Amino acid sequence: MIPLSYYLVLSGILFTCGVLGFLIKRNIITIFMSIELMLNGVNLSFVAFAAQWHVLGGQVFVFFVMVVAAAEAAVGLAIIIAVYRTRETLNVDRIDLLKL
Amino acid sequence: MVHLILFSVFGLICIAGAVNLLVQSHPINSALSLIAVMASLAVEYMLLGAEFVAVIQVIIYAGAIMVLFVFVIMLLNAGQEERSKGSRVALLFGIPATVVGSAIGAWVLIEHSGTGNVAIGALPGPPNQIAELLFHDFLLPFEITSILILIAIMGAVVLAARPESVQHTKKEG
Amino acid sequence: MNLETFIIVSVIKIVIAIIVLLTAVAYTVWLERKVVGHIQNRWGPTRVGPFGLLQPLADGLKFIFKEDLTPPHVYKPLFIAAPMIALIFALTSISVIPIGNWVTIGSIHTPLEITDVNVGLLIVLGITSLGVYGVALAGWSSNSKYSLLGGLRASAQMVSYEVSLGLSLVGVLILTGSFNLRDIVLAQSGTFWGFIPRWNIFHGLQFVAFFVYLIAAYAETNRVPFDLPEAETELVAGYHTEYSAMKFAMFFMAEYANMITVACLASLLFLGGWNGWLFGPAWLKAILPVFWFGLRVFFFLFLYIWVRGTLPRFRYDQLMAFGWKFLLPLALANTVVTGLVVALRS
Amino acid sequence: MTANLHLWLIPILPLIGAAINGLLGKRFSRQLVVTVALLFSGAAFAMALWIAAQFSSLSVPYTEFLTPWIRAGNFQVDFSFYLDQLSLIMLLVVCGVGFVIHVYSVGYMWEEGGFYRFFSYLNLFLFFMLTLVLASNYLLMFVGWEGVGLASYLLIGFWFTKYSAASAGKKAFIVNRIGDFGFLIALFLMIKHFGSLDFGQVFKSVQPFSPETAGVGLLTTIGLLLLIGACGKSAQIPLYVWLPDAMEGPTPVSALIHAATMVTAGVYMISRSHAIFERAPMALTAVAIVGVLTALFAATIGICQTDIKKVLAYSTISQLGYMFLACGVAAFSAGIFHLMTHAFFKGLLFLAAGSVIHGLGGEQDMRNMGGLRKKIPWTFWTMTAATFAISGIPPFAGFFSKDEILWRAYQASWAYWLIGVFTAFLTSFYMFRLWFLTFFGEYRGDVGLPDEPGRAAHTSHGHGRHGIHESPKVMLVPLVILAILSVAGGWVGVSGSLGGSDRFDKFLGPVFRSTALKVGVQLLEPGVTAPPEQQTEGTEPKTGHATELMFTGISVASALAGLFLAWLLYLRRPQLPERIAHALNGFYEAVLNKYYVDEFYAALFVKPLIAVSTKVLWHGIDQGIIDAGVDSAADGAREVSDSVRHMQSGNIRSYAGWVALGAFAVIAYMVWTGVQ
Repeated sequence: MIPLSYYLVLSGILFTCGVLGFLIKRNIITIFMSIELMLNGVNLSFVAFAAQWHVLGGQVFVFFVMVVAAAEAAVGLAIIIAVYRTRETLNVDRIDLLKL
Repeated sequence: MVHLILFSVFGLICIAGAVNLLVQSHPINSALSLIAVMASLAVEYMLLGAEFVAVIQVIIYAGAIMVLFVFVIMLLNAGQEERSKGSRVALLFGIPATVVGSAIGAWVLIEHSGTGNVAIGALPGPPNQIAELLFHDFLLPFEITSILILIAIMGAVVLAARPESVQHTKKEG
Repeated sequence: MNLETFIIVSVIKIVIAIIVLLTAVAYTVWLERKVVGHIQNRWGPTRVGPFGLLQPLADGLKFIFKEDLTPPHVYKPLFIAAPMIALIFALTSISVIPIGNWVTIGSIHTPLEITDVNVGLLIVLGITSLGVYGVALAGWSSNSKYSLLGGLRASAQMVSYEVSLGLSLVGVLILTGSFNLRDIVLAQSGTFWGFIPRWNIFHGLQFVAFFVYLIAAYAETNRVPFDLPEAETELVAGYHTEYSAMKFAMFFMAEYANMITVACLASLLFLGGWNGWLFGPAWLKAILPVFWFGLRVFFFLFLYIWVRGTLPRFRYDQLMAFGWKFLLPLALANTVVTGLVVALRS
Repeated sequence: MTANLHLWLIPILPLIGAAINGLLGKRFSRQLVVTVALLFSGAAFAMALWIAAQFSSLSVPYTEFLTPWIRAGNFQVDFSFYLDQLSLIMLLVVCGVGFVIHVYSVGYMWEEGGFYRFFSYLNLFLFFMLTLVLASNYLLMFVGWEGVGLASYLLIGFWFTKYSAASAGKKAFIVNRIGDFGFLIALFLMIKHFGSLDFGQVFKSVQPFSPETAGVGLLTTIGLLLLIGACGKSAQIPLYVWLPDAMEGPTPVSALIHAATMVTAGVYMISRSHAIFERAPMALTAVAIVGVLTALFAATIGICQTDIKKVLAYSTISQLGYMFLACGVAAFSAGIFHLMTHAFFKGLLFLAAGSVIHGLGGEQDMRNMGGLRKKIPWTFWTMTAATFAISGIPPFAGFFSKDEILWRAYQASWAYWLIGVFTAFLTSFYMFRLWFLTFFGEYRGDVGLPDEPGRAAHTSHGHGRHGIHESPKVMLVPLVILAILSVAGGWVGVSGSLGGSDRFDKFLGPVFRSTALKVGVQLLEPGVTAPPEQQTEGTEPKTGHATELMFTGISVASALAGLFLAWLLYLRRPQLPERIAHALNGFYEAVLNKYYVDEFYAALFVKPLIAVSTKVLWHGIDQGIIDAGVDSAADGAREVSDSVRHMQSGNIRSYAGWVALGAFAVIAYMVWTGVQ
């Protein structure tokens, strides 16, 4: 028996790490990964709350998050590839023009 | 007791992985540490009893999404990320802010999130019940997400497909 | 059963499992060399021990004593980690595979597997899906064209065929309504109309699923005719071009371990697991199921080798087209039809 | 209850015709267009006749509820039609004359461009006019009211390539708006105070009111406003100015809309709402005064006009003045009677004039006519009938109605009667002037001259090429029909004094008696008091037949005097008029220029209006406020974005930083509130 808040804190930390990664990383792919990290943190809190209140809905929601994450990954990575083809770089600081 | 031990062990692995993701300058390392995070998260789910979610987490996140990431990293042969002027600022302001923010958040959570305790396997999420939810209560969202996936697939194909001209040059070259 | 005994028992089981598995791996290699030899009208290993039975041992020694060289310009940490990852996941996946019913030794009542999980099947799938990383990272980290191409091919191929693999199992899952491998096996005990064993392969359309599963499994394990990641003629040795000595051995073992896992899974899911003819005294009754199970696994391994000795290799685009345009639709169709039948019957 | 009459069909039929011609007519052959137009208008006429045939067996007033239109709280307006003696007569007049004129226009417009357009508009007009007549509430009536305005606008401006025609159309439309404004206010007042616009309910709620002799009360206000509306539509002072210009339209239009039917809508409306007027003596007086003044005024102008259609236009105005006078002295049935007869002979006059113009290839100036008696005999004879009718010479139709009106007017006040008689004299004078100038003497015009711009409309005619000719049958038949009507049309209402029995009056009796006063009204002129029933329609005045006959004699005499004077001036001594004109020079000038009313209006209303809208609305409000506001908004936006746009560096991480900052702020706030 451990307090729910531990799980929440863990998920919070993961989420913050994700945010931080988004802020300080310069490689698009890494930034993208930090987004996934945030999602994971959120998922954890979902499951934890589901466990506390005995509502399976929380777990179901995790599936939806995963599905969305998968879709996002597919499209996002495709975009990254396309960007890399035109820009020859993955550094977001270099990719600040909509049009070359 | 066991619960606390397992929780803290894998929780620490999680945090370590997350931090590693930040400090590593090479995307592939970040990817691997993220995989570690996900795997240990799966264990945390197991602890909460959500075994199905845990396995799906491993299969989808670790087994599919991250494979995509690694694959792309390999494809683009992404190297070390180089410093640039913006980064210093982000480091200077971002890290303290987030640390403080998370600290406050943690404190608030611990102090004010009531006295909810969860035991090992608090809520077993057997697949059939989850299926029940997915295909009855959440049917519409389910279908919508399926359409979303379809669109995502097409979008990915369109985006990643090489432009015609490039292909021609390829053929000639 | 209290925590300590549980831990002890688990450790014992793990040790046993690993030993058994590694031996099996070693002798699968031996078997392969023998069989392929005979298929190609030669003798295979004969020198070391009777019928070259000690050959695997010799090989092992050779690998150990070989110089373990890491080429320059490789990305070291991953170069070292990759084979371990591959082997670890290959070995882990065996942990939820039951080889027999529950047994009671003294006061300990335990299943004949490392742990009995409700979602065992999914766990196996998940871990095998993680196996990709070993290959991919190896290919990428060893910083060489052949390896990179091999790695890319391997990961692409594995990701693609995982889908068909997973979908091919859905039919079985629908029929038995459980992810628990033990339940699945138990559901296959008995017979249809008294003489056909009640195996899933004979159950409705599942022979289609079996066919799909088999092919997808071959692709998953990078075996002929899908062994493009290590296609000698084009990529030297694919992702483990740069590897030597024990690291190479790890990949090798990982591959065969995967073969065995897949074979176990196939026999559990489609050929009725350890169900079989029980006779004789109690101890024999206790042993027989394991024997029947081993027999099925052996059959599958033999099939692997046989195929390898017979078939040529696919071209890469053919491989992809086959996977996405033929296997996947087939698996989907099987899923839909089975689901419909079950739904209509209930 | 009586059988369903399907009244709604009567308006709808012409609408269908209009729709067919308007939408598809472009592709139709002229014959087909004609067939459609005549078919539908004729069908409406047929239905009207059918209804008239079984009218006696009906329980009137007969209302036909079609479908609810507006429901707001307990205020409700329906699409429902209303039939009683009054609307029956209007129905017959409109359909009959309308149909006849349809036939006539076939011949008249045959060579014109936009043939289908013309007939589509004509049918449209019929639709609206019938709606107006059959409406069972003021709002539906107003729909018809506006609709006929629209139709008249379209038809006046039928030759829209001609500037004068287009502007005349606009003028008519705008002037009508002024009247409609009054009408609308009246409707609002009714809604406010009676909570309904349905005739029946309004009159019922009017019942308890006692006549507002002292001061201007609600009913008086409503009455006056309605009067304004009527003035607009029926071209009464001060809003008559549009009618003469309206003569720019094709002649059949002038006949149908601006003589026979539409312009009488005002009269119809006033007599429809007689219940209100009866209780608002001042409003009635106003009506009477407007009417009588208009009559005199227009008549005087009519004398000096040289354009044949203009003469007729002014005579129309003055005749309408007569009708208003009748309404004003509460002799509604007399007004309606005159309305009917007037529809016949004025329609005929216009058609005949049209026939003349047609024959002369677009010539409209009487000074270029003359001696056409022999050349176009049919036209001549029908015109003669009409002229005698309008001049009020017995036994033609006009005589009876006008005599009735004058008699009633006298009972109200001798002043009305005096002006009325003088106007009658003027009327007969200018009518015979027209008659003599057109048909007698020798021909003064030169046929074959290239048409002048003024008649550009008829250039397509090409009649100027070959000489004066009688119009085709299709035009003559309507002339004859109307001639017969304008000869005999008056006999339905021979007044008792002439040995008749006021059938018309009695027929209309129920309508006007139904809501009549229980108590007698003080007479409009102080001093003279009359027994109650004298005001109510249908009862014979106490003053004996002898006096009435005497007055009749006087009016006839005045008419004959007019005839004689006209003969003297324009046939016997054609040079005399010039001398007279010289004699009273200024006055003549004034009259010739219609008393400069148009110029006066232009100076008083139009120019200031234009000036104000230019200075205030355009330069002031539109440019100064609206445009300025928009511009300054744009400038402000530019200013702000200039300062803010540096945030948009395109650097994703800076964006992310801002987002994170905002999220952090929000979370901090929520946490803080949560902790409190």
